[in-house]
Amino acid sequence: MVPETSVRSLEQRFILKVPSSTRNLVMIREFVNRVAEQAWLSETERGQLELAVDEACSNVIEHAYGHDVQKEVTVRATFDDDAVRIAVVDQGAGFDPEAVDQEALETLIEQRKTGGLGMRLIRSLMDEVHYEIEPGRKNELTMVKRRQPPGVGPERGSGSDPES
Amino acid sequence: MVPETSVRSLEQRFILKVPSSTRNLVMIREFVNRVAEQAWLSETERGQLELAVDEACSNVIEHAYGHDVQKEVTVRATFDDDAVRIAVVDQGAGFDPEAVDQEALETLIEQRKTGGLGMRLIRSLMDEVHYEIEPGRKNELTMVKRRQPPGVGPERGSGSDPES
Amino acid sequence: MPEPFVITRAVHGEIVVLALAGFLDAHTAPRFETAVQSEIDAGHHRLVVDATALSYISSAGLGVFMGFIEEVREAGGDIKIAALAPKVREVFNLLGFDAIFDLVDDVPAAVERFTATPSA
Amino acid sequence: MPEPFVITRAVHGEIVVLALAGFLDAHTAPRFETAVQSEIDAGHHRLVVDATALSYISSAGLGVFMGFIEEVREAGGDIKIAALAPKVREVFNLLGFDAIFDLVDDVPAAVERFTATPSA
Ligand SMILES: Nc1ncnc2c1ncn2[C@@H]1O[C@H](COP(=O)(O)OP(=O)(O)O)[C@@H](O)[C@H]1O
Ligand SMILES: Nc1ncnc2c1ncn2[C@@H]1O[C@H](COP(=O)(O)OP(=O)(O)O)[C@@H](O)[C@H]1O
Repeated sequence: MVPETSVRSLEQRFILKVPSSTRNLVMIREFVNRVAEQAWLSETERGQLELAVDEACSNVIEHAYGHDVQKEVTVRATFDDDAVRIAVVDQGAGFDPEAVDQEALETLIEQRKTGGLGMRLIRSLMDEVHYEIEPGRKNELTMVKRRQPPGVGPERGSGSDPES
Repeated sequence: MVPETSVRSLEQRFILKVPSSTRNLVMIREFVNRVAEQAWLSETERGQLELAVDEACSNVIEHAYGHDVQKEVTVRATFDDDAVRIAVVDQGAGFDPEAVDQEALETLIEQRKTGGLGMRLIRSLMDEVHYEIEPGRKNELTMVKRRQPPGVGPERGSGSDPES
Repeated sequence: MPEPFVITRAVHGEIVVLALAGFLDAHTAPRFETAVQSEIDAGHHRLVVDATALSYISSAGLGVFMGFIEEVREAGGDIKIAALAPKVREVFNLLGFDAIFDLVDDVPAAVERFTATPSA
Repeated sequence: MPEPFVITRAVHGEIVVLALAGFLDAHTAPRFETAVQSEIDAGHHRLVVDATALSYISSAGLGVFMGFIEEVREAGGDIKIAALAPKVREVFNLLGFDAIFDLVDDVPAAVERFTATPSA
């Protein structure tokens, strides 16, 4: 099958809103996979997008909403010829992404930490990551996966330039 | 596994918005299945809900939007202890559901029709069906699947009281 | 992850068997319609649809059966539908298709029915 | 339709093998954490995680490995991870887990490593 140019030239938008519960991560991952499929991402890229969005949503469910199922997690995906962009939105207290410690894995292990890996994973998996923090109103994490230019090959390497 | 009463007593809400294309029916069906799963519907009931929502969305894509992918189909699902309610919303020209012919299957076949089955299928599959038509602003088809009272048995019959 | 819709064609003498796999919905029904139309255009009116691997059908798929059945029957043929999964068969039944279409257990049974009734 | 998360426990002499199947994410990681904690509480420090049927892992799952590895190693044991699918192993590698954890090809290889190094 070949991309339909007439469809791909437009921006397409998909939105999913679910109650803030880890129970809904399966649904979120399926949603991301389906969007990524339509955007003609490779299987590797689909997996990267799926994991990055899972991490972002897990953070919202845990940190922004403290597992309060009456709160809502929003995932907004758009794609066009150039990129797939996924925004994960919460209305929690917000946080300072710059101030989050990025300890070495060895340090986390010594301290017997069980967390602190999500944000570095998101940064390793995606081509661009932006935060827009407006505490209580709207905290938005936007993740961009640039599309491989046509004809460069069937697959791009897994995680272009991992950071951690 | 057993329903978690503390979670089930609240109303939970899920929203999916996708571009108006039949390509997105797969994503819509997965979404409905996942919601139905969380609402503890039986496999038969999940299949009924999936098909009814597919039919409603196919109608929006074809009749309300004439396959214009720049338009958006909204599926809103809620459930609580009593029922799963799914609304399919479009902003098309609307129509008069009462005025839609419900010809006998034999007549449709004689006339070599390829359509005209969707709305009767929705009515057969669901426990309640409501239309709210406000042409150009918001046409909303709400479909209700009542939950089987606990302890009545693992499965209710397929399609309680089919109409056609 | 996507369950595609695939049509596979096989010929048993005068009978054409179209095996369907995956989802037959408003997105994929046009491909099925084209496939049936091609058979009719080529003069094949004895059709068997092998639904063994068909996991889903919506009214758009049923509409294809509805739209062609008169034409093939008038030409002395039929569309026999074999091996519907219970979930899919339920949809046929719900709309009364079981009273009008010849729904059979498997492809050999469908072929058998055709040879039992010679074509016009 | 849902791919569940299932933990199956087996004992090979002094070694406990926990086989994981399905999705290990923020929803299911607490169950895995409880399972590992129970082993440690019972004095089992030679653990093999059989990841053959593990189809997905997120950082919540990795966090369980991270949180217990020091404790089992201090007690003279280890958590060896066997048979990671390539997609899942990629996540371990991306975070540098391959430098710290003993990732082995299969369960027999993991058991072998333990018996080559007698416990404290
Ligand atoms: N959406 C969010 N709202 C509030 N705080 C957040 C959010 N996302 C991340 N954080 C903060 O950033 C920290 C680091 O996140 P992460 O790297 O994913 O590790 P973990 O979630 O395991 O702690 C979290 O512990 C939390 O304090
Ligand atoms: N959302 C909608 N917007 C406008 N018209 C609609 C809508 N849904 C249904 N209709 C009208 O109702 C008719 C019957 O629909 P249906 O029973 O599903 O059969 P079909 O879609 O195959 O024609 C359609 O042909 C159309 O005229």
